Order: sequence, then C-alpha cells, then structure tokens
Amino acid sequence: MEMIYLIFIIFLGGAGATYLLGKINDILRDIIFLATLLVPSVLFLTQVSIGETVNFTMAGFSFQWGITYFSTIFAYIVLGVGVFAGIYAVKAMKGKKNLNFFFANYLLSIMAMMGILFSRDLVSFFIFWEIMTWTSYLMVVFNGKDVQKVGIKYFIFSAIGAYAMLMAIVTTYSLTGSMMIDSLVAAYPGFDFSMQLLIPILLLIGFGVKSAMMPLHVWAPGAYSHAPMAYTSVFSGALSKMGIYGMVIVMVSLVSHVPEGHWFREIIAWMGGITAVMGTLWAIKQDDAKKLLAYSSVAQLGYIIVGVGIGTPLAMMSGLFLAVMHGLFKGTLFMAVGAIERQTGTTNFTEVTGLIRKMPWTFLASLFAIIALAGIPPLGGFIGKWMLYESLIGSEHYMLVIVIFFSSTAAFLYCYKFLFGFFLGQEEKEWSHVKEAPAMMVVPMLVLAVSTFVLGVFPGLILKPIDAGMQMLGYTSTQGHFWELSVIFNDWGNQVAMQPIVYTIIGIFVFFLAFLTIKGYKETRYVTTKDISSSGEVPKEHENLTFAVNFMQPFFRAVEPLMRRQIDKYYNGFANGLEALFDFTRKIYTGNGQTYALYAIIFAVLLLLFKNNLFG
Amino acid sequence: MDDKIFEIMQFGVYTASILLILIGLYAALTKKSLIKIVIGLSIVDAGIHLLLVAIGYINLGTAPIFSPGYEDTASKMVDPVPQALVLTAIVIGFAVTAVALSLVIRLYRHHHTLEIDEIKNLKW
Amino acid sequence: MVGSPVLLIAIPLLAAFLIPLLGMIWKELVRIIPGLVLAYMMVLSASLLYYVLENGPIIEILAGWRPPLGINLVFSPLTGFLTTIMTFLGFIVWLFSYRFKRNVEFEPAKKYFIFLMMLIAGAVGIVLTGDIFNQFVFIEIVGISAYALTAFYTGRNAAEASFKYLLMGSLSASALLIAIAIIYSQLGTLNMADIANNIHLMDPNFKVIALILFIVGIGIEAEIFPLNGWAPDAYTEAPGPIGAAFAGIVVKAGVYAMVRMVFTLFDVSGATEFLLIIGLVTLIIAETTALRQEKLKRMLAYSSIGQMGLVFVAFGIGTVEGIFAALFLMLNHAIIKPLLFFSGSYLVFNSKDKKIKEMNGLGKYMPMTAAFFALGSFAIVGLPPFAGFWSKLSILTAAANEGMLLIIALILMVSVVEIVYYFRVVNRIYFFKFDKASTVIPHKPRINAVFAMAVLGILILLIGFYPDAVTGVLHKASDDLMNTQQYIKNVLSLGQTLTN
Amino acid sequence: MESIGYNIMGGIITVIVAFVVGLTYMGLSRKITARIQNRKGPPFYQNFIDIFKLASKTSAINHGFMQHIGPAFMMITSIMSVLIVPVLTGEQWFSNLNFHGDLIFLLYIMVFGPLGMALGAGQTGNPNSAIGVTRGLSQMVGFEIPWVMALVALMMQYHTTSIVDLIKVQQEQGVWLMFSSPFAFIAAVMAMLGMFRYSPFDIVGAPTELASGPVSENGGKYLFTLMSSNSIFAFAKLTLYVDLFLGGAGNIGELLLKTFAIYLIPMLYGTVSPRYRTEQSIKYFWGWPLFFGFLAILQASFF
Repeated sequence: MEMIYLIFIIFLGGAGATYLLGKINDILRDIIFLATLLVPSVLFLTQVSIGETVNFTMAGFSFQWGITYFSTIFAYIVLGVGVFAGIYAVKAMKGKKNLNFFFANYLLSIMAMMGILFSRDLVSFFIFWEIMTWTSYLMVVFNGKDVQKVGIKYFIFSAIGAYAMLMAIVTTYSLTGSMMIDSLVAAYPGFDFSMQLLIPILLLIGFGVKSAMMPLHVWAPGAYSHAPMAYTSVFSGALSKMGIYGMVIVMVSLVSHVPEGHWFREIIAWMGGITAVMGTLWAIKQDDAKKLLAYSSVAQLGYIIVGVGIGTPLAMMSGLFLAVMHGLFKGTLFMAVGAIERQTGTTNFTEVTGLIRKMPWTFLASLFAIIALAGIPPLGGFIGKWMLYESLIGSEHYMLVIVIFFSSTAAFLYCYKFLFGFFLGQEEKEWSHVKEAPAMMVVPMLVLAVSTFVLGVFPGLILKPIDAGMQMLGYTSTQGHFWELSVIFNDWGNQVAMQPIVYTIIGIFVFFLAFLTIKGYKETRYVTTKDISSSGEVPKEHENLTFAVNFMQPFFRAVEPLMRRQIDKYYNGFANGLEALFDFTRKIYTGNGQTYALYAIIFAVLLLLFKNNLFG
Repeated sequence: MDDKIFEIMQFGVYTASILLILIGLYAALTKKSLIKIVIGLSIVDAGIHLLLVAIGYINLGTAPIFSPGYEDTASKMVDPVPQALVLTAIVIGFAVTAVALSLVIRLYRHHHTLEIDEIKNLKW
Repeated sequence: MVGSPVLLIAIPLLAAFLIPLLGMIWKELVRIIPGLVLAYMMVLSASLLYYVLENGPIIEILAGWRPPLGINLVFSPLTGFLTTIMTFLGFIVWLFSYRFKRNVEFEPAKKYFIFLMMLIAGAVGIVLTGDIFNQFVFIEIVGISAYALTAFYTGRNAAEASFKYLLMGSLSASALLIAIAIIYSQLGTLNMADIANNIHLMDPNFKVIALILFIVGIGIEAEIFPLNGWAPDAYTEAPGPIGAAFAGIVVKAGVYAMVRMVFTLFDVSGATEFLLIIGLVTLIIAETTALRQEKLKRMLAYSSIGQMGLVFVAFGIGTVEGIFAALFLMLNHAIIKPLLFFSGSYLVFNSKDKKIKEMNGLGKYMPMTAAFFALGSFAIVGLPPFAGFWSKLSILTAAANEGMLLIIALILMVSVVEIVYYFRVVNRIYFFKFDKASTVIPHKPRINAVFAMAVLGILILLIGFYPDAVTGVLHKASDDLMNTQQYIKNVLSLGQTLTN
Repeated sequence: MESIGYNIMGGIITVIVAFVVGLTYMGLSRKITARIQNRKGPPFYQNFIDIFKLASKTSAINHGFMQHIGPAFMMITSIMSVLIVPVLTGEQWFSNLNFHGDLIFLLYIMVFGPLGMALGAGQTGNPNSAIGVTRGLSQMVGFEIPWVMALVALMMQYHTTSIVDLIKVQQEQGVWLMFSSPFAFIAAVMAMLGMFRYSPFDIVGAPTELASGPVSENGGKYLFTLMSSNSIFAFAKLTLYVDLFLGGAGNIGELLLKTFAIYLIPMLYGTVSPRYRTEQSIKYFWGWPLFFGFLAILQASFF
C-alpha cells in the first residue's frame, strides 16, 4: 500500500466518518476528527520519503503524486497550523450548529492543500486547487447571516483565478502534450515569446488571487473576517501560502528562463510592495479586530510576494521564511480573536477593553505574535524582515525598500491598536465577568507563539529545509553563506548573531525586572484603572475614559490622499455594468411566439443569403 | 399530354406550392389572431404536400399498382414514395392542427383573448 | 442476444396505447406499466450496447425491404450509447414522477404516462432510425407529445408555452419536409447511408439549401440560438420531471440529428465551423440571459440551452477529441440537469410563485433536496471532483489542441457567469434566513423521488471520481461518429444482420 | 573577544558612561534653553538630583504587570542600542556587541522599547497616555521615512550595513560622510529633530496638555527607569549620528565634543519654534526631508 495514497484515503475516510459519527455522538466525532488530523501528519513526517512518487492515469491524463523538498516547507506550514487550529477548533466551535459539516469540510480543505503540495502534474494540481477553493468558500459562508456578498465575491475571484490557471494548463498541454509540471518547466524555454508571456501571466493571476495580490485582493478582508476564526487561522495562515507556493514555482522555474524575466520580477515585487502599503493603511483604519487582521494578512502577504518577486537567494529565503512565520503568528492572532469572540461575544475594539487581567494567557500569546508580526527582534518575524531588507538593499531596489519600510513602520500602529484595544485601557464593568478561554484553546496559541520565539533565536531550524527546497529550485546552497543555526548574513557578509543578542536582552530584562520588583514591590498597592491622575482629580466610576474611537485620527489626516480610492468600487461598477448589459440583451426573448417564428425565418433567410460565405 | 404543356403545368404547380407556402408563412407571421396563425400553418403544410406530390409525378403516369394487365407499365407508374410521404405528412399535420386548436381554446379560456400580442406572461 | 433494437421503439408505443386499456382493469397499472417497460428498455439497450461494443453495429431491417429501399435501424456504439442514456433517464423520470404529486388524479396521470412513453419512443426512434423521413416522423411524434406534456397543467401559463412550442415546431416540420423533398428529388432515396454515399452527385446549390433547411428544422429541436425562444417557456411551464426529460432526452435527440446531418450526410465544407460559431453564440447568449432570471426553472432552462451550445462548440472543434468531449458533456448534462430539475421542482413547489428570492433558507427545512441541488450546481459548473469537471477539461484540451485559445477564453468567461448565478441560488437556499411569509409549509419529496435523485447523485460522484468508467464507451462512440465510410458500408452491405 | 566577563564589564562601563553623559546633556539643555528664554534655569546637575530622588522612592501604585515590565522593555532598547553603536572606535573596552552592529537591527531594536513602554502606559488606563502613544507612533512613521532613506543611501553607496564598516570608510576616505554625502546628512538631521521630541515635535508628551503623555501614571522607580533609559537612549542616538556622519570618535573628548555639537541642533531648533500638531509634523517630515532623502538616494545610485 502506497503511503501517499494512504494519507489521502485517511483524510477522505476521516472526513466521511467525522460527518457520519457526528450524527451519533459529538465526543466520538471530535476524537475521529483529531485522529484524522494527527495520523496523516505523523505518517507524512515519518513514512513519506521525499522524492518518491506514485503514478497512475485517469481519463487519458497521467497523474503523478509525490512530495519534493520545496513543497515540504509548505507541508510543514499546512500541517502545523492545521493540526493546532484543529485542536483549537474542537473547543472553540463547541455549541455551534451543523458542526459535522464544519469538521468534515475542515479535513477536506487540509487534504486539498496537501494534495496541491503532493501533485506533480497540473491536472491533479488543478483538481485539488478547486477542492481547496470550494471547501474554503463553504467555510466563508458557514456562519450564514448576510455573508452572501462576501462569499460570492470570494468565489468569483477564485473562479476567475482558477480558470485563468486552467487556460494556462490546457495551453501547456496543447504545447507540450503532457500535463507534468516538470515537462512544462523543461519545455518552457522553447516556447515562442507570446506563450512565454501568456502562460506565466495566466498562472500568476490564478496564484495572485489566492495570495491576495494587489489588484486581486478585494475578496480577502471579507472572507478572512467572515469565516469562523478557527478556520481563518488556517485560511490566512496556510491556505494563502498555496498561492505563494505556485508563485514561487512560476517565478523561479518559468519566468527566470525568459530574457525579459526581470521585468516580471520588478512588476510582481512592486505589486507586492503596493499591497503591503495599502493593506497596512487599511488595517490601521479598521475598528473590528477580524477586519484588522485580515488586512494585515494582505499586507504581510505583500512582503512575501516582494521577496518572491525579487528572487535573489536572500530574497527568496526571506520570502519563504516570512511565509512560515506568517503562518505561525497570524494563526495565533486569529485564534486569539476567536477566543475573545467566544468569551466576550464581540471583536470590536470600541466595545471590549481591558481584558489583560481577565485573559492573561491569550494576551501573552497575542503579545508574542504581535512582536513577531511587527518584526521586532528577537522574535522570528525580525529574521524574515531583516533578510528582506538586506536583500532589497543588496539588489539595489532603492524605492522598494523605502516602501516596505514605510508599511512595516506603519504596521506598529495597528499592532499597538490590536493590543491596546483588546487588552489594555480602561477595565469596564460589563467585561468584569469575562473568564480566560479554556486550556484547549489557549495551549495551541501558546505553542505557535513560542515557536516564533524559538525560530527567532535559531532561524537555522527552518532555514535548513528552505535551503533544501531552494536547491531543488536551482539555487546554490546558502548554508554558511547566508545563514547558520543562529546567525544570518547579508550579501556583503554583514551578520546578525542572534544568540548573544538574545542573551543580552534576557540579561538586561531580568536585571531590571529584579530591580523594579525586589525592593518595595510589596508596598505598591494595585489600583483600578479609574484611579488615575487625569489632570489632577480622580475620575468617578461612571465617567467613561475609554479611548478607542478615532484611534489613529491624526495619522489618517496625514495619509488621507492615499486612501481616497478603493479598487473595490471599480470592481463593483464593472460588475453592475455587466449585469445591466445582460439584463438588456435578454430582452431579445420577447414573450411573443410570432417574434420567435420570425427569428427562425430571418435566420433561414440569412443563411440562404450568406450560404456561399458559410459553406464554400 | 405533350411535354411542353406538361412542363408549363409542372412549373405552375411548383409556383403554386411555393406561393401557398409563402402565403401561409405570411399569415403565420403577421396575423395577430391565433386562429389565423393556425390556419396559416396548415396552409404551409398544404403547400409542402403539393410540392411533394409534384416531385413524384411523371408525365402520363399511372397509379403505382401492379395488377393483371398492367405489368408492362412499371416505367409509367408515378413514384409511390412521395405519395406515401404526403399521406404521412397529412396525418401529422392534422394531428398538429388538432393540438393547436385545442391549445387555442385553452388559451382563450385562460386569457379571454385571441390576440397573440396580449399573451406574453412568459418572457425574458 | 436479448432482443432486437426495434423493440426499443415498438414496446413503448405499444405500451402507450395499452395503458388506458389496462387502466380500466386496475388504476395502478397506469403508473406501474411504464416503469416495467422502461426498465426493460433500459436493460435491453444496455445489453445491446455491450454486445455492440464487442462485435460491431447491428443493422435492423424493417418490413423486409432491404436498404436503400426499406427503412432500417442502426444500433451502433454512438446510437446505442445515446439510447441507453435516454432509456435510463426515462426510467429515472418515471421513478421520480411515480405518484408525482398527490393532486394528479387518475385521468391526468394516464395522459401523462401515455405521452411520456410516446416521447421516449420518439426520441429513441430519432436516434436509431437510418431514414430521414422516418426521422421526421419521429421528430413529429416527439413534438406532439411534448406539446401535450408542456400544456399538462391547466392552471398555469402552460398553454401559452405549449403554443409557442407548437408554432416553432410546425415551422421546423415544414423546413424538414421541404429539405426531404429536395433531397429526394435530387437523389431519389431517403436512406441516410445511401444519401451520404451519393451526396456528391447532388447539385451544390440544392445541397446547401437542403442543409440549411435541415439546420433550421432540427435546430429548433436542438435549441440553437435564434431558434430557441420556445425552450425556456416550455421548460418552465412543463412539470418538473418533464423539464428533466426535455433537457435529458429530447434535446439530446435533436443534437444527435443535427450532428448526424453535418458529420455523416453532408460533405459540405465549413459546416463544423458553423456549428462552432452557432454553438458559441448560443452559449454566450443563454448563459448571460440566465444570469438575471427571477424564476428558478427558467434559469435552469437557459443554463441547459447554454450547455447545448457548449456541446455544439465541442462538436464544432471537429476532431475526435472534440466529439469525445461533446459526448462526455452530453452524458454529464443528461445526468446533472435532471437532478437539478428534480430538486429544483421541489424547491419551487414550496415557493409561492417560483421566484428564486422566495427560497431563502429552504436548506434547513428540506436538507435532502437542497443538498442534491447544491451537488448538481457544483457538478454543472465543473468543480472537481464532480462529473462536470472532466467534460469541461476534455473540451478545453480538445480546443487547445486545435489552438483555439480565444474560444477557450470565452468558454471560461461564460463559466464564471454560470458560477455566479448558480451560487447565488445555493447561497439563498443555505445561508439566508427562512421567512415563512413567502413559502407554504415545506413539501418534502417522497421516497421514490429521493431515490431517483440519489441515483443521479451517486452517478455524478462516481463519474467524478472514476471517469474511466465511461470514457471507453465514449471513445468508441466518437470513433463511430467520425468514421462515415464505415457507417455507409455497414448499412449498405447490411453490416451484420440479426439472426433471430 | 577574550572572555564573556571582559565583555560584560565593558558593556556595564559603556552604559554608565552613557547614563552620565546623557543626563548631563539633558541638564545642559535645560540650562541653555532657560538662558535663551532669558530665565536663570536649574543647575545642570538638577537631573541627577531628580533621578536619584526617584530611585530612592518606592512607587506607591501600579496598574498591573504590563505596566510593571514596561520600563524594563524600555531599558532593553536603550542599553541594546548603546551596546551596538560603536562608542569609541578601536577601543576594545567599548566594542561591545558592535561587531554584530547592524543598522537595520538597530532600527528595529530601537522600536522595541517604545512599544513595550506604550503597552505599559496603555495598561494604566489613562486616556492621556494612550493618546500620547498614538501621537508618538504616528510621528514615528513620519520621521522614520527620511531617516531610513538617508541610511539606505549610505548603505547602498558603501555596500555595507555595518556601522563599524561605515566608520572605516570615513577613516579610509579621510572625509566625513556629512561632507561626502551631504543630502543624506541633511535628511538624517531633519529626521533627528523628530527623534529627540523637542518642540516643535513634542506633542507626544505634550506637557500641561497630556500630563506628560505616556509616562504619566509612572512614578518612583518606574519613572527613574524611564528617565535613565531616555538619557542612555539619547546618548546612543547621538553617538550613532557621530559614527555615521562625523567619522566616529577616537577618544572620549572628541566624542563629547561631537555629540554635543549634534545635540545642540534639535535643542536650539526647539527653543525658537512652536509646537506642531501631529499631522502637521508628519507632513513636515514628508516635505523637505523626504526631498533630501531622494536626493541622497539619487547620489548614492549615480555616484
């Protein structure tokens, strides 16, 4: 029995069993669900040897499945986020309606992602891609109420992307006569220029939709924020990386072979840069945590796209590393928001404040994730950011580095807004009853959050598989040249050694914590957040001192011109125009039978008139 | 009769059938009354039947029946196939007309009119 | 051999006339007999198809007159394949409409089943016959029974739809008759193989005129663009299962006749390109029109027209892959669209005036039906791993092999539109609030209806997961259609006569 | 590096020096500002008095553990940055972490502390603190851009991201970068005005309006930690400017001279200018400084 088949069979059967057993007993269902998540992961990590493939043919197309060094990286993301989010989901979703459907669908979408990573031929790639699309669509519309626009928008964009990809696939098939990805890569340099241009563009449209690249990102905020948070952490953490996966293959294996390839790189990189900036600005504007994180996902994916687009070894490394990190911390953040929603019932900054002492562990996880997101050392996000900047500077992208820097500096604004809005500030009466989320939800968050720290100190742990994958893509090995276990270098040999830095930081922190704590901490009495010196007098209980509305107002007065346009509007205008047009064209079906008869006669007469042109 | 007259007559028959078809189409396409439309359709049928028969006819032909005394006239027989077709077509046309008229009755009950322009509940 | 192809036509006609008599004996027989007959037909044609795939086509001679004089039936892989689909669908339709709605009493039920039998007999006849006039007769049989079935409900605007259908139908009959007359006057034969054999003797002008008249006449049955004004009305007003029968059986017969004309009878150059163009126009117009429909069944009707347009596009590609894709699509459409019509008919049955916007949240109240509808929608827009995906993929690859990139792009754009309107409905059914005001108490489907839908759903999944189950037959059928000379030889040399 | 203990000693000495110098500069600035405004002003050692008074006090109240560890975060930033910036070139004692010294790392570690302090300030629940923080962050977005442009220009021109290497470059060329790449210098200096938060950019901690913004609600040891870390941080920034543009410093006297010269710029500019609103200051930084930044990058890319 091929191990690869076994994995997919387990996923499928597990999905079915989860659905059916859910009708009998919930506990049983949860157990089966978790088992179906864990067993294939273990099988994948232990049994599947990289490079082994299985072949079979169906409907005249030959299929080939097998994992490569490169897709292993993404498989780690998918399984890591998928498993922990699954554990989280079991508790988080408890009490919701039609959960059987949810869990089965969850398993299916994980299976689809694994399938994408396993498929070495375009047909099964596309099949799994579509399965992934509609499972995630069903998740987006899972909550039901008034999400029609969002779901439809997501599905339409996905469909456009997928069909662009399909067109590229069939074109490839007609040109090479084979559906294997490798044969496409092999034959690509031989195509004539128009094909060399057409195929990558079509593929990039397909991948750009999933990875929320600039003009195609409009579905993302709604979709990310409407899906159940337990799934969104997979959606934003892992599923969006599938677009990156494909994009890397296109950029490296195809585009780099055309002489004009560097223009592709520039354009893609700039799209990523613009995505990053706009995503960040809109994220700062949001008052709903889900929306904020959704936009921030768009921005983060922008960084990754920049790295992938530039495509120098360091840039590619940074892109892939950022992809892993984004999976970790964005998964954590969405889980945290889910926990807060579960405990308080809202995710709006203007409503809920001062949870820090109610939900300390959630706060801790969010703090780690936020620091990683902001790219502040010593957490993992910094490594990715550092490599990105160094690669941009090294490859002399003067303006791009400024753009990225702007967006990641502005990112601090929404980072602070997230933490402050939920956990800090005035502790209102209405939230005094809130309890910490159950351990089954907190532990996965903490695991992911701490892993960002570990990867920050020892980036080599994840850079090793990334390096292997990049070698498979044709890069030379970068170990020792760009990275060691805990040291990273740039193009000119400048280095950042994380270990001494981290030790120093910890030393300073411990010292001053002791200094602040040891002497006289007993005397300091804890006071409520009402007990503050607001210009002299102590405010009363009923006075509302919460500062949450118009949080970043002065900043937006400055950047207002940047945000005046929304690409969303243009899309809607276009769609409405089309609908109006079709509404007009369907008027040719006048209900009058005679008119139809007249059409028939006119048709016949026209054919008779032009018979020589038609049937020469 | 001699061939010249036959030619002319055959031509006349063809033109007559074509004319019938056109007249029928005109009625079916322009008249607003359902009854007239049905009539137009059956006129078209009649024209086509005439055309078919005319195709099968040969000059001074006899009925395509083998009977004692007429064994030698196989070459003189008119082609039987078009007549068979015409018979079938007539039956079919009859059936269609019957259905059409019954529908017209139903429509009148439902809409209280025979104007086809006013029977447009189903459109677009 | 279990029987001869002629039974496939004779038995249903016989049953159609026996039904009222048997109904006098015991009312239930009216509902039971058709089922038995259709089941027998299904088995017969399936076994015949198996036999034919093994050893060559069967040419059945009627009334002892050998071709080219007499009428003959051709049971080749292609026709056998289509016949099997039709009989199978007929059985499914019977299964669904057995006790179809309590309010249908004995008398209407009798008529209903009589006309259903005639419809299927006619459709099968269109496919099997090897004689153009005979084909015309069968087309008329189908037409008359279809008019009657369309006007089945007295309450609605059924009569209007039926009258439009009749108007167009009789026009098509006239066109066909004239074309037949022209061909007979030129070649003196009505046998398809004979015509195909001697078509080059024909005066080119007359040939093209005959072809055009055929295209107009059959195109009305096959719902190509400017001639399909009747179709939406008929689909909308006919009973749900009959809509399914139209989409699954009648249109298929029309498409078959059209394709037979273009590929076998006439050696006119540019005919396949014409099919391509007309199919593309039909596809685009129909799908874009379906986008803004308020009524569910009307939307389904336009979607079905669009699918037929896609079939013609695939035929118009003109290669064996194209024909294979077209047949594959016909098969999928014949499975999926009935499922949509069945489930849709129950959905609209629960909404006051059949508006889509009255179906909010029905998914909670009739989960089974809604699930089937969702499955059908997923399948027909071509999402893997459902049946529709493979046919769409094969069409695109066939087009790509001919380098028709523009056409691929158009097809895909139209598919996006298709996705939009199908998913709007699915969204409404599942994710909108259920408001009692707009709907009566939900009317659950009976067990037999659920069973009928389940069979179709299982088929969709089966073909989706394992397409090779059908591709073999399709390949043989497409070769059969491509290879005209073989057809002529088989018929004129009487291929291999039956020994029974 | 000889031994860990050796390094730790050097680091501690560096920090102490930075602390003393920074506090002295602050005191001097108060004195000078007062003189310019024709006041007498406090003695320059006033700050030492204040800060030791604070150190001796035990903080009476706090609002929770985030506020408690906030100052420590702040301290991390200032000490890390002073350890990374090469204080005296070629001086073994002061070459702490700066062989890893990397501008981008420095830029990011400089954000670490303010964020932690902002969180601490946030927990106090004092709306003024939060308002001050948001203003501070917004203003930071403002001045980071020209500042980064200047740095990018330098890094690209000399193909290094290490401060030590940049000093080497200046020593080899024998000419300071403020002359060899003047536009970068101008942009950086204009950014520095914001970095030091003297008026016109002192809306963050706007005295009398926000009750000194983020640091309100902090007393006793908290305030001590914050103030001392501020002074260390100020010294670190000044040294960074000296290293980048004034060719570093060979001995302590040169260091003091150069740093004080740099320090006078924001101080004197502050004494003569009124306060900007936040968006005004952002727009200010995106005006001329940005332009000079572009010029710097053009210079770096073409010469």
